Amino acid sequence: MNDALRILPEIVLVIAGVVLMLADAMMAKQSSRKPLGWLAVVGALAALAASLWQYELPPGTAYFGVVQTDAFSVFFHVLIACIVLVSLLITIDAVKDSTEGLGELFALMLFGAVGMMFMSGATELLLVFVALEISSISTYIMAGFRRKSAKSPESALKYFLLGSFATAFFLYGIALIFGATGTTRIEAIAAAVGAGNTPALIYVGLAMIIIGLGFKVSAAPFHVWTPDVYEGAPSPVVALMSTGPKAAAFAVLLRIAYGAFPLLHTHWVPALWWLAVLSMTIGNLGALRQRNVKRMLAYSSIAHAGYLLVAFTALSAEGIAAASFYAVSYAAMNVGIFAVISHAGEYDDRLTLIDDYRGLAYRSPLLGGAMAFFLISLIGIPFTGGFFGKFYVFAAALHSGLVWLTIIGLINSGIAAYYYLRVVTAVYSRPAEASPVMAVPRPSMPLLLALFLTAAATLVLGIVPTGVLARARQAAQTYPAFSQTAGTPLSER
Amino acid sequence: MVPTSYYLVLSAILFSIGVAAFLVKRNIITVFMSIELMLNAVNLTFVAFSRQWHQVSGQIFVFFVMVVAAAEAAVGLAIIIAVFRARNTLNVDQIDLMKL
Amino acid sequence: MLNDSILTWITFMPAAGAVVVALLPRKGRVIQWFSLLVTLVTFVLSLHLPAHFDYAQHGFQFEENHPWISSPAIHYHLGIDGLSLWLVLLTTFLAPIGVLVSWRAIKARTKEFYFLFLLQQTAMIGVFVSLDLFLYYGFWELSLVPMAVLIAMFGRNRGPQAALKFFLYTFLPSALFLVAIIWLYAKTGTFDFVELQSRLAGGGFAPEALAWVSLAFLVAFAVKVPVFPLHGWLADAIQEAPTAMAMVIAGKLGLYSILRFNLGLFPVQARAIAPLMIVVAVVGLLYGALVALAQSDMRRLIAYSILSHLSFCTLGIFCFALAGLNGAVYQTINEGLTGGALLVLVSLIYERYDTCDMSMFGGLAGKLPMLATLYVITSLALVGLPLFNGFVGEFLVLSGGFPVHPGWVAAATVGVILSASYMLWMVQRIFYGRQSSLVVHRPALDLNAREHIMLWPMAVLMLAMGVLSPYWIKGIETGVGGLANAPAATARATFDAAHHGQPARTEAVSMEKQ
Amino acid sequence: MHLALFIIFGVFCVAGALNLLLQRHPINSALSLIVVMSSLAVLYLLLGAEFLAAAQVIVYSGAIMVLFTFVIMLLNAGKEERTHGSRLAYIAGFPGAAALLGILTFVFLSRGGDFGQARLGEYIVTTSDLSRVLFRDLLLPFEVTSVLILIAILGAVALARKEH
Amino acid sequence: METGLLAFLLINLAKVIVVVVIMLMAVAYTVLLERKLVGRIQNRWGPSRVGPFGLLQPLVDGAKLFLKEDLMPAAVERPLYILAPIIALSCALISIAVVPFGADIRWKGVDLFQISDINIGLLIILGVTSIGVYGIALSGWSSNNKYSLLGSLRASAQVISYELALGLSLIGVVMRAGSLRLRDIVGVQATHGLLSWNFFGGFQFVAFFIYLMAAYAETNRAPFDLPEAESELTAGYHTEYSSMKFAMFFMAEYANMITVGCVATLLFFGGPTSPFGHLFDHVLTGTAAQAVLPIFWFVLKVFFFLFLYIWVRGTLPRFRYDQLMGFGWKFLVPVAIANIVVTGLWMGLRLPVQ
Repeated sequence: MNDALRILPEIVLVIAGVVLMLADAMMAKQSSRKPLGWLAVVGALAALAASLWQYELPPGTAYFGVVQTDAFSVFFHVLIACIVLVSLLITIDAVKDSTEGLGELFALMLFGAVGMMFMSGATELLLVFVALEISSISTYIMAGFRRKSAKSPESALKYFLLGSFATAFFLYGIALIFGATGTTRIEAIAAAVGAGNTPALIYVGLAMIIIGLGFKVSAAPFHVWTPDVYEGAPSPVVALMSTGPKAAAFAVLLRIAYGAFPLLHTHWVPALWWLAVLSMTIGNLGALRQRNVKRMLAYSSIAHAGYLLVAFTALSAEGIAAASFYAVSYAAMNVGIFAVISHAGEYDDRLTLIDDYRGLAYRSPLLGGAMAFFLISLIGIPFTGGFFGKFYVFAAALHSGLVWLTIIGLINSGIAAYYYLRVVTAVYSRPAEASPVMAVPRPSMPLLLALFLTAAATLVLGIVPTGVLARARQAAQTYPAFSQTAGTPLSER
Repeated sequence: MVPTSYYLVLSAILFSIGVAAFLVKRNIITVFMSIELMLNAVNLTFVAFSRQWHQVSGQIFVFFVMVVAAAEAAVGLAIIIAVFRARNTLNVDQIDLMKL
Repeated sequence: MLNDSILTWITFMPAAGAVVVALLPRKGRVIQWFSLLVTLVTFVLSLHLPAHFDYAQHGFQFEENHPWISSPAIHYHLGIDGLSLWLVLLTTFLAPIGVLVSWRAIKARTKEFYFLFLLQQTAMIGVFVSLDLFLYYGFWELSLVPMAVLIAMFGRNRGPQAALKFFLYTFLPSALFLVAIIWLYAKTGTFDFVELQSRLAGGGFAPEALAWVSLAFLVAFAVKVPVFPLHGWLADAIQEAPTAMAMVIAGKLGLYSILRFNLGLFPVQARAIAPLMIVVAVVGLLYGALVALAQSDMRRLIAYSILSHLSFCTLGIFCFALAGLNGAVYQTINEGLTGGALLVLVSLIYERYDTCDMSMFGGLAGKLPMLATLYVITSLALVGLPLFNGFVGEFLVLSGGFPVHPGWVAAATVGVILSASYMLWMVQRIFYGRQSSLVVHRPALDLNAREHIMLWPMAVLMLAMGVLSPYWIKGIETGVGGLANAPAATARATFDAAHHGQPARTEAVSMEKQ
Repeated sequence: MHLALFIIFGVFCVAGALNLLLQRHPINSALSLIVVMSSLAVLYLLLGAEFLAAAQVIVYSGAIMVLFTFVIMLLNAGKEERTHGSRLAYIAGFPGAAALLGILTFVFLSRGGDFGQARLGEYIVTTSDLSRVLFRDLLLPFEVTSVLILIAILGAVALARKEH
Repeated sequence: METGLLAFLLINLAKVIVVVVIMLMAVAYTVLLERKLVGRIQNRWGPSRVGPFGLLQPLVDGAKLFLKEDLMPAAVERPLYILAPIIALSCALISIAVVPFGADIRWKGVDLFQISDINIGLLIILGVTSIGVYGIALSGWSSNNKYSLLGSLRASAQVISYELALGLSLIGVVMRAGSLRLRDIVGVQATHGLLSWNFFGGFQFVAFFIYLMAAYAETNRAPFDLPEAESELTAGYHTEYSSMKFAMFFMAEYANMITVGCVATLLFFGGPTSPFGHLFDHVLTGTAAQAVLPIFWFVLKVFFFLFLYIWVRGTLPRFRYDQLMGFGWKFLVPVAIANIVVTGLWMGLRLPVQ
């Protein structure tokens, strides 16, 4: 029973998903599926409550050491539950009563969250793999859900093919590490590596794992799928998949890198350093020349993955805490902005070019204001979560002596300001006479709720981040090798 | 008696061929099949290492890979069918509504 | 009691007002009246500061210091000294005028306008009062956003482009500025200004690193001032921005920050780079004046004149003489006041004639005598006519700088002459001579009550600052005194302080007696 | 005997894989892949993984690849066209794959001694051995897999359904 | 050592040949049996002219098929077209290799009544059966004929769908035996004869019926013979086949029937064991009797299943395609899962507490 408590949020989500599917099957064919969305929201809320409750549990493992509940995993559980909750609200707002397969869509979101949560808690690579696949496959499917557009299946296809390709690499990496150490448990691997057993096999395996996860977090140069997928997938889904699976994949990367291979940091840190630099630079430069808001945000998400990787490279407890915190703040603002885009585009993404957003603030002050606010947070203007996250990440990096990485990163964030601001100014400039009239539908209750939640979160993270920070720092304590000597980077010891 | 490394090299060859096929082939279905080939190559590695360490978990990994591959196949082929319905082509280069 | 929280009240009163504005209905002039009320209340509250300021005391007053985030150790630390005292006052003083000048000019989207306007107020006041680097950086960056959005939203023709330009110019260096702040934190473990000051004075830091850090600070501030080669955004922004924003866009934030941080935290490095800055200032002074001469658009002319006058302030700062520093701060206030008044006047002309092109005007004085009168007064104040505030500032800067860098200061005087010529030429072209067809055919009324209400206080203040300068100077001096006499980095600086610090002060006082 | 079987089926594998790469008709590629998979099943038997060998045949050859051929037939996929993208792919693909192969082969062969030898029948994993680990130590991943399958079913249904 | 290996190979080869010949003969006579029985069901005689009671009919049929012209339609995909029937027939024949059709009697260390005794025998049968789909699928596709293609699409969809139910239905049996080895599975049914058969004593009758229905679908036999529904698709996937190639498909179908019968016998009806258990062991003690009697029982049981096959074909009408799929997925699979659960519970309750 105690074991089951350690996976309580996941269980709750599975139950909610199954109930939802049953309810879907029992409902009349023509009736509106939106109530199912609210059912899913209730499920997500319950999962959130369960996740928060897990803070009460003493840290420990369950099911023969396959899954672990500690401050780190619970932190991500809470984050993922929140992301799913808000994404569900956005979806309820965006879809019409006639949209097909809604029941499935809601169920997939819940089930996908199960995978993401397991990813953050797994200590056995097998479970990591299965959970990764759950989250990936559900997102592949959701990407293809906008069936009326030819772009949506196309984006699902690209996501699917490249994602599976990456999975194969990830898996090969696991196989090689299994070959080198004879185990797939994270602590056991660490112990085997600690015993001085580091054949070349481990390096190759680790490289492949990084490649595989690099794809999942869309770090350059493994980012090619991101823009197409974001452009084609339905916006509410993008809100989820640009944050949830990414956060989970980062959690996995953290756990593997810091949990299994802390002793090999001299090898993986340079790799992550380059990934971070490439992601930030390619992401920002790529975003500069986009005309489509969703593609632009896709490139921006690549850049943000880069910022997150900077925190990894810091190799300190502060770095872990910063990465965790950044994941939260990125989730808040990115989900928020996709809420706006999804509503303005009415699920079908009628208008996604930046020019289409000209004068949004005139047509709907609320949406325009919200969009500008989230963009400002993405730029990293103070008193928003985006700023504090970035600040914290770079503070951690600089603390570990990564001066150049910090400079590159902050210059990048300066470049990024340009393309975000282009949208802000578009939103606030008078619409051209000839521009297509963008009749923005009145925001519905779920959307208002979603906007409120994300905006409040962004603001709170920027002004009083103390609570989340404390949790993030607590999460970082999970990796004792790095937290005991918080501050002094491993490389200097 | 065969050195385990032979099996490993064989799996590496298969994996590399899979990678090459993934990049070179133009038909979506074949591209997908090359992913399956890669997964199979990984499976061979797992089995070989499982024998070397006398660890059953390696084989169980393979078992899971199979399940996952089956799930992926179901979803992937459904996606391929959806794409084909929308675009009436299976050529990777013609699936280009969105510019990379 | 009030002393313990007055700065918070002043800083966040506009922000609270902004929140209320967001909730007010878009009906009638409710929002305008409310904003006016908020800005007036803020101004009245800010009058508390000079009234209770201890002019004898160096260091910070009205301090508030509460821990905000434990790790990284960020404090909510506010406080003002003589340097920031009048700048806060200036900001709160200009705010109601900003509301009034926008009264008619902003017709649509008033809610957005006043929301952002009030937010901008908070950000600016916050910059002047925060003593924690993190908090400071927060307000500093925050001040960009409402400004940029307002320019984009209410810009005349190319608003979005101007906003983008403005934002990027100021934001990009801020990124490096942030690196520098974080670096300082990583090395010292504090963001607190006072603590940092003592730590940095204590030494033990790599000189090259400090040089880079101070440079990052300086560049970020210099762009905001703007200092000569970094001024690319200025003309466009002033031309496009709504008047209320154009009034506050340049000058005081950057100059204050240079004084506070570059001189306060990195005196050695600031002195090292001073020669370069002086050259840049003089070049900017002359360049601005010359380009202003060639402008046909009133706003652009004013923009370049602002560049020219602000370079004067930079010059004053980097001479490191007390009189020069006093003058620089004084001139900064003048610039805010006089430049602002001029922009208001231009906007009134624009409201009446829908153009700022000087070639369209002529003989306006006959038609709008009151406006012409105020325009002339303001112009004279700007060119530095004795009795007006501009004179005091310019004189202080020149007298403070001359002993140190006679050649460059002499060159700067040329700028003063040029400034007089383009200003007066502008007045002549617009108000005198034959009435142009536009002026003849377009009916226009002279100033109305609202316009009188907003212009006369400014005019009176110009005069008051011209004749009663010691009242202001005594405050400023407590703030900048430490900067000029800062621990000598070079024999040269010591020499300057010893020989010119005291005389400069007497000079200044004696000058007022004239 | 072991070596002979290994060589025979190893060659089958590689030949099948190469055939997959070279054939231009998807159905031929699919059949070559079936050959690879079935040969792999034999190799699993050689390595003592009986259950996996059977599962390989049932799941891969018998289910997954049937699905593939089914879809190929359903969509009536024709011969592959050589299009503009493929040249770039050739330039990037083959060297990349070759480099990967080179690295891996080097690692495997240079440390070949560490891995020991595989003898026929020396280490046979029975189904009950497998299940003992699967249903105890790895029970949770096994259970979680059901979610995966549920998702796959949901997704396949949702995606392949005809638009009304 | 060398001679031992050689002898081993020779004996095994001999076993294989004998089994294949018997199998093919059985196939031929199953065809005859079917024609006769269906004839009787339809109130006619069936073949009766060639030989006594038409007993030589299969030989004649075979000769006819051999002698016919082997047509090769122009538009077919040649290699696959040829490969398809080979796959079909070989898969049908391979599965018999793991079937123990007699008692476990060894001579020179070789199991006489089973070609190969593998730990995972049951899985091998399932695996080989699943490969058999390719025969059908490829034949339809390579024929380049829409009826063929439709037939093969139907067939493959049907086969993969029902394979699931089929596999699930066997799990209960496997759980009872705790092994996938067919001899072990038979072994647990040997003790009390009829009473310990899985069908009766093991309470696996639900599983048996699921298996039976799924197996009928797997072999594309009535009432699940949609892939070759002559009224809709001429002859389905083998429309374009003639002569020997057609014969191979034909033989594959009947071989599969026999395999199904064998598996049903082994898994649910005690295989080659006597229905009376060891009751009469003391009566017939000779080695020959002990060797032959199990075979007798086995053949008898298999014959019963063949009879059932034909009986069903003669009696039941064909399903509609959607009914077929619905039946498989919505009825058989859930019931099979329920069966597993119930069996598990039952076994769990009976398990001694440790």
